[in-house]
Amino acid sequence: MAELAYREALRRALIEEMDRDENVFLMGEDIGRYQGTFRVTAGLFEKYGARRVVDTPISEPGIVGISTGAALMGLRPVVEMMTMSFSILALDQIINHAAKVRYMSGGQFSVPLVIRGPGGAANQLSAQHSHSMEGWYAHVPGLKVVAPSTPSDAYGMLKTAIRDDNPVIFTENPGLYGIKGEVDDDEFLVPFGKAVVRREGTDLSLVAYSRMVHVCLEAAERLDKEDGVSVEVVDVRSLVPMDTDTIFASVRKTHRAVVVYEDWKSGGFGAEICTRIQESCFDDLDAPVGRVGGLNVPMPYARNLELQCIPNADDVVEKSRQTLQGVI
Amino acid sequence: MAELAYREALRRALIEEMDRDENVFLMGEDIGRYQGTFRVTAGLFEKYGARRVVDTPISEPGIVGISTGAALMGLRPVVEMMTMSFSILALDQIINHAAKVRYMSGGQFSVPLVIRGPGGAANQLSAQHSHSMEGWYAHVPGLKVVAPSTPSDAYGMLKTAIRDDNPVIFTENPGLYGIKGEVDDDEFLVPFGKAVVRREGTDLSLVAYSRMVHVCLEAAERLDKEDGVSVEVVDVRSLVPMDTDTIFASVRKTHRAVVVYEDWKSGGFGAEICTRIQESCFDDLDAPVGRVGGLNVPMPYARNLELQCIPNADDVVEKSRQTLQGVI
Amino acid sequence: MRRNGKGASFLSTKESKKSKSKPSASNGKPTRKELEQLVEDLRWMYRIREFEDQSMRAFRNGLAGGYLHVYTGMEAVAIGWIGEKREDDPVIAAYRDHAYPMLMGVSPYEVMCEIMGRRDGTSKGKGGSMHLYSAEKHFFGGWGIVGGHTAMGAGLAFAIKYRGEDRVALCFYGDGAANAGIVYEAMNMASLWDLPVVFLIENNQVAMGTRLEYHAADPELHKRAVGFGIEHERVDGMDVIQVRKDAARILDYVRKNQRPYVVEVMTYRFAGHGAADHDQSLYRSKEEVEQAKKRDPILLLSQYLLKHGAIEESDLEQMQKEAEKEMAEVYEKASAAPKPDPHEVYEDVYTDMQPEEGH
Amino acid sequence: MRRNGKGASFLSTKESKKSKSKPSASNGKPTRKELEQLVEDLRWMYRIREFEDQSMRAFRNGLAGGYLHVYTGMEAVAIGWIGEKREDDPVIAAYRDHAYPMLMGVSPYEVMCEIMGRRDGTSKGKGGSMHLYSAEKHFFGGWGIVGGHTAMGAGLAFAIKYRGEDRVALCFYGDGAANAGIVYEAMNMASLWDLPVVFLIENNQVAMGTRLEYHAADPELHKRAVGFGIEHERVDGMDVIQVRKDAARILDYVRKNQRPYVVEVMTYRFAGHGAADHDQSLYRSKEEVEQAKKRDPILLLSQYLLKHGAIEESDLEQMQKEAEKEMAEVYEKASAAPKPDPHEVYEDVYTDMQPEEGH
Ligand SMILES: Cc1ncc(C[n+]2csc(CCOP(=O)(O)OP(=O)(O)O)c2C)c(N)n1
Ligand SMILES: Cc1ncc(C[n+]2csc(CCOP(=O)(O)OP(=O)(O)O)c2C)c(N)n1
Ligand SMILES: [Mg+2]
Ligand SMILES: [Mg+2]
Repeated sequence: MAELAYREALRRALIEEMDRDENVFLMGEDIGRYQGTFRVTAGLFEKYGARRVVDTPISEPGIVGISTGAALMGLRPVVEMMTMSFSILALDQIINHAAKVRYMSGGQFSVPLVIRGPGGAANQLSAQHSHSMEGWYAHVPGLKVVAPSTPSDAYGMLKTAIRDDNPVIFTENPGLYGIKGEVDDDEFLVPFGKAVVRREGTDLSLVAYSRMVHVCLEAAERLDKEDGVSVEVVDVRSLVPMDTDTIFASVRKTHRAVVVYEDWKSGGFGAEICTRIQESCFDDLDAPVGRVGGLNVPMPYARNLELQCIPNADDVVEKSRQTLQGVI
Repeated sequence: MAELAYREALRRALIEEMDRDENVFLMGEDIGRYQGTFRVTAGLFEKYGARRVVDTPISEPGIVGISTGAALMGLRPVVEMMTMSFSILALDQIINHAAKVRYMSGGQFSVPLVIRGPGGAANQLSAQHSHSMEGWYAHVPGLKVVAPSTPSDAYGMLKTAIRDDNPVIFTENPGLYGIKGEVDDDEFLVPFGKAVVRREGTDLSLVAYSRMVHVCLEAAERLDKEDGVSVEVVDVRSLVPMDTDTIFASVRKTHRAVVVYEDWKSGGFGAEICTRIQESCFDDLDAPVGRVGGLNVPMPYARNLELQCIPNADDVVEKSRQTLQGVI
Repeated sequence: MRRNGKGASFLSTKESKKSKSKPSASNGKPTRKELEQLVEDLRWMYRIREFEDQSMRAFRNGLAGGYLHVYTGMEAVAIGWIGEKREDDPVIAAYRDHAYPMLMGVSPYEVMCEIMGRRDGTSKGKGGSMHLYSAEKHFFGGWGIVGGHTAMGAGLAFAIKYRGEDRVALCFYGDGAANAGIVYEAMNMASLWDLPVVFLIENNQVAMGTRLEYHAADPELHKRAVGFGIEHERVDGMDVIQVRKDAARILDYVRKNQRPYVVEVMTYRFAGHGAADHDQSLYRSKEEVEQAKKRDPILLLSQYLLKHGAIEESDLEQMQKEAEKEMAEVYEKASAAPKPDPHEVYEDVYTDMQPEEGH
Repeated sequence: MRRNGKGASFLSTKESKKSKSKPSASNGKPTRKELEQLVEDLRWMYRIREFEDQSMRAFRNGLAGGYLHVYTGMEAVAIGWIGEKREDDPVIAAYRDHAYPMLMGVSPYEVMCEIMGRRDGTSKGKGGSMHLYSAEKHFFGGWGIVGGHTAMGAGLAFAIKYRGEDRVALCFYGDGAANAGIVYEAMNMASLWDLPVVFLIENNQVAMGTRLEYHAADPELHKRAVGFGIEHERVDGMDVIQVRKDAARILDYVRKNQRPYVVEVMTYRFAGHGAADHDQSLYRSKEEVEQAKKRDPILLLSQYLLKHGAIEESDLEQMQKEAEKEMAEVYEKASAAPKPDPHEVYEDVYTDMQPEEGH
């Protein structure tokens, strides 16, 4: 068992998959000679050369288009978006081309394409660079969408993504790259569509993915200490396919749920999760499904305002207390 | 009181606003010499000339960018997207530029821009041309989003949109252009942020916008006749700002709600409406908030499959009956 | 308003003046083998034209819906280029796509089924007229977003180069599509990375209802390759003999040099933009169409073949009749073919799972 | 892999050879008025450079965050072009945007406040380093999406033309941005509609960590205007005297002819890409930077002014000191300025309403 940072776990997955399959190649801005903005691809240009680690011009639509074309021919491109915010420029290529060709061709073609990169806010990147995109992608049939929260999942799910024959949106988060965790030395895969309970509890279910899982764990800890309530934390991990069974089982046990996501609150994918919970667990619920999302504003630059916008443990604790009314 | 088709009502609004304000101009593909794909701009090129009715190349990102630049200088562009599906190419310009410059400039600039066009499926346009985009836009702070269902609202809300100092996404629907309705001969505006009850009822609230309002009215009629239940239909009209008061008041009266939208079911904006209803009306609800959305597949071409995908009155009746269990 | 551009030049033999291939037809005596191939080309022209008439009929009769765009008038382009490419050279195109897959070996029946939304269609009825595909025959679609497929075209070539294969990717797009920004991203990367792709502009001088001179600052669209260091030229697309020469030369260049190429093929559509284009007078005169029809590819080719004694007048009638009959049968058979089953709606979204079901 | 492009040519006086303006400095005796203006230019160079040093200091000290890109080395471009444009000619630019608003009349204090996220900032602290704006001074930002603002640049010119105003829009963007497809959509429309806009490529020969030769098929980026029928050229951006001449000539051309223009201004950034660019050796050698510094705009201009007796050595030191002092004070004052109030987070999303509040 080695302790790896999230970025190192991703890098290990890339190396193993590139070694395993000659069809796997990397493409993106500054990923090669410059080693990658978040250094996920550090050293890979030197290791695999310009053929398999392709530095591109700043042309997101073109990059995704070229990758999709290559995938239609059977290659397995892994595209890095320097930040997921830039994938907005390529949305037409992603959702209208890569995600649809299988259906439009009646199953003749598949697009084994991975698009990965950090989604969400970092430190004062301001309005144009802080988007959470996973909710939009999860809305689009034909895409799979995952958002691992730990180094081990980052490793195992990236390998699964690369082996998947469908386009996969693989969302990382700037705040996760540095976090460390145990990753088994033996090769393993983490399947899509399986949520995991990160912390067991009986009074309330916190449902989250990506970095917000850590925020929820912190909130759960505090609620335990300060309010004596037992909080369960469900890490959704994979938005499409989504393991609603695990989420519903948790809610049926605790009778209360709060869904937490970093994206703008209104219309975020958390609303879909809330809706599914109340659709399926209505009779089990003792309180409305609560949610905590990012403030509905373009991300401001000033650090104090920015911190206001991104959900933190305080926000989760507060909403949890509301949802637990009567219990505490 | 004249009876006007939806497209004629839009056209009347354009003419009045262009006559009223020299800063208003139209831009889009084939809107001028070719009279507009859905003929909303018929005759306007002849009336106002190439300066104010601008035929463009097929360059959606560029068109929105140029319009936004012109809006920053104080002009009031009304951009037609031949279909809202093509606005995906311009999403970065819309959500990352037009929608954010006010915030990023600390309120120095405003973008009085209207982007209008048909969203949703028509008749076998297949996967790349049948998108409902309003949910994505409604997710983005800085945009206003409206989706009128009647000629009168189309007229009054388009005028409001053109006079609004913020970017407005004005969603029409291919199936609405031909429908007729009374439009007052005297000029009037329909304000944003006011929902309207299209049909009163006591047992169930159907909540919808755009063409789905008509589907709901048909379903309500049938539920009345076939099941003897009294169904209320709320036309949301304006997604941002959204008049949740009217929606909640209806639900508090009927204790049951079904939200209906044409967009893909999973992650559609209807999920946001469901979530808000259960957040605010939990104790008033006698059943989970139901919803009816489009099937989660790229739009198929074959007419029989396509009809399967688009929600119709049968689907709404069926979901309503489920939601009314115990009542009927 | 435009200053620098020349007006949209009309179709004439002059168009091919710039071609670096030797002018055809007039010079040299064709071999028998050449003539045989050209007779085949003529047969194809009739077949495609008849097929398109039947596809329009399907639309009029409510058997096809959506947007339906026929290739009538432009036949020489696809026949010449697909005729000269190698079997495994991949092709990608826009929505005016009925001709390509047929020329590549897909049966007219399968194409017509797709247009009618039938289970026997190339995409099992899910794609429709705009979204034809054949993985087996190396036809990569069939795309509806104007310009959207051009980067994928470069991507096909990327894969060819990655694997060191001896193939050339052919990417067809329209004059209107040439205004989509992604085309220039694709050109830059294709040139930067030496991708063997032909960007083939089918310049029929109009984009839906907007004429070339109102949508392109300089109507010589091939010149847009200059800034990306790509070879480029404008050639004729009505005389299939000339088209074949240019195609052979350019495909050869790309194959040998492993470099992209931008070729602007001047052509004309005799039909409306799509089946729903009801008023062509909004963008062109009857005279313009008549003028263009003087260079109808069928006319040019049949005159040539008659002149060289490869066919007789009666053969023309015969070919036309055969094509009519064949395509009428295709129409009948396709219109009797089964529609997709309801459960198929959830299939082919993913390779290995289904999306969440239900409304 | 590239075949046709020339290697990224290095900065040298040769670069300006193509300029259609007469070469400067060497020929003709400057008037006193000209010299006075050039002394002012030199003062601005020092001020900008000092300002940038302070902005980097703010970043190092945790008073600024995010991405912060300094203009060091490129001063002559903005000074020359903004110096020659008219006051009400609008300007739009990318994220490396500290210099423009200051040159247009925004106080360094307001800019520094914005960089530090303070309420006195140009955007009340909401925009930050990349998103400076001044409606009053006609500065339209300050944009972070590479290439994203270029169509808006054409849009500024669209409004000018629509209203029949006598203004020219100036749109600055980088060599990396020249690969964004939207640029070519904007060029096509600007040419088609005769919009008075200058597309000004600040070619500093690198995009973040990717050198020109790895991102552009042909490193002569101005040539990309050819296909759109737009006048274009490559000029020097280090010698401010030459920059002013070219700027005056080109702005005059655009104003008179009501036509767009593409000008590629060759320059160099002495600093890293952004404050977080820790290893420049990944894309350039120390020698390359040293070589470029031989044409440091401050050096070139001060040599010229010394030669013409407009200043003495001691003036240089004096100017430098003054700039240092001024910007150190700006830093101190800004770092003591108040931060935005929490309630401001909901303001300025819309002109007339607030978004839904709360988490
Ligand atoms: C991005 C996008 N914008 C607009 C359309 C609508 N549209 C379909 S075809 C067409 C004209 C395209 O013209 P051209 O590229 O010249 O091809 P042609 O139809 O002449 O073969 C337009 C505007 C579209 N499908 N996609
Ligand atoms: C669409 C987009 N892709 C990527 C980035 C990340 N990025 C920021 S600056 C930059 C390099 C731009 O280089 P250039 O245009 O030459 O400007 P310079 O920094 O040299 O002034 C990159 C890749 C971005 N901001 N936007
Ligand atoms: Mg055309
Ligand atoms: Mg640069």
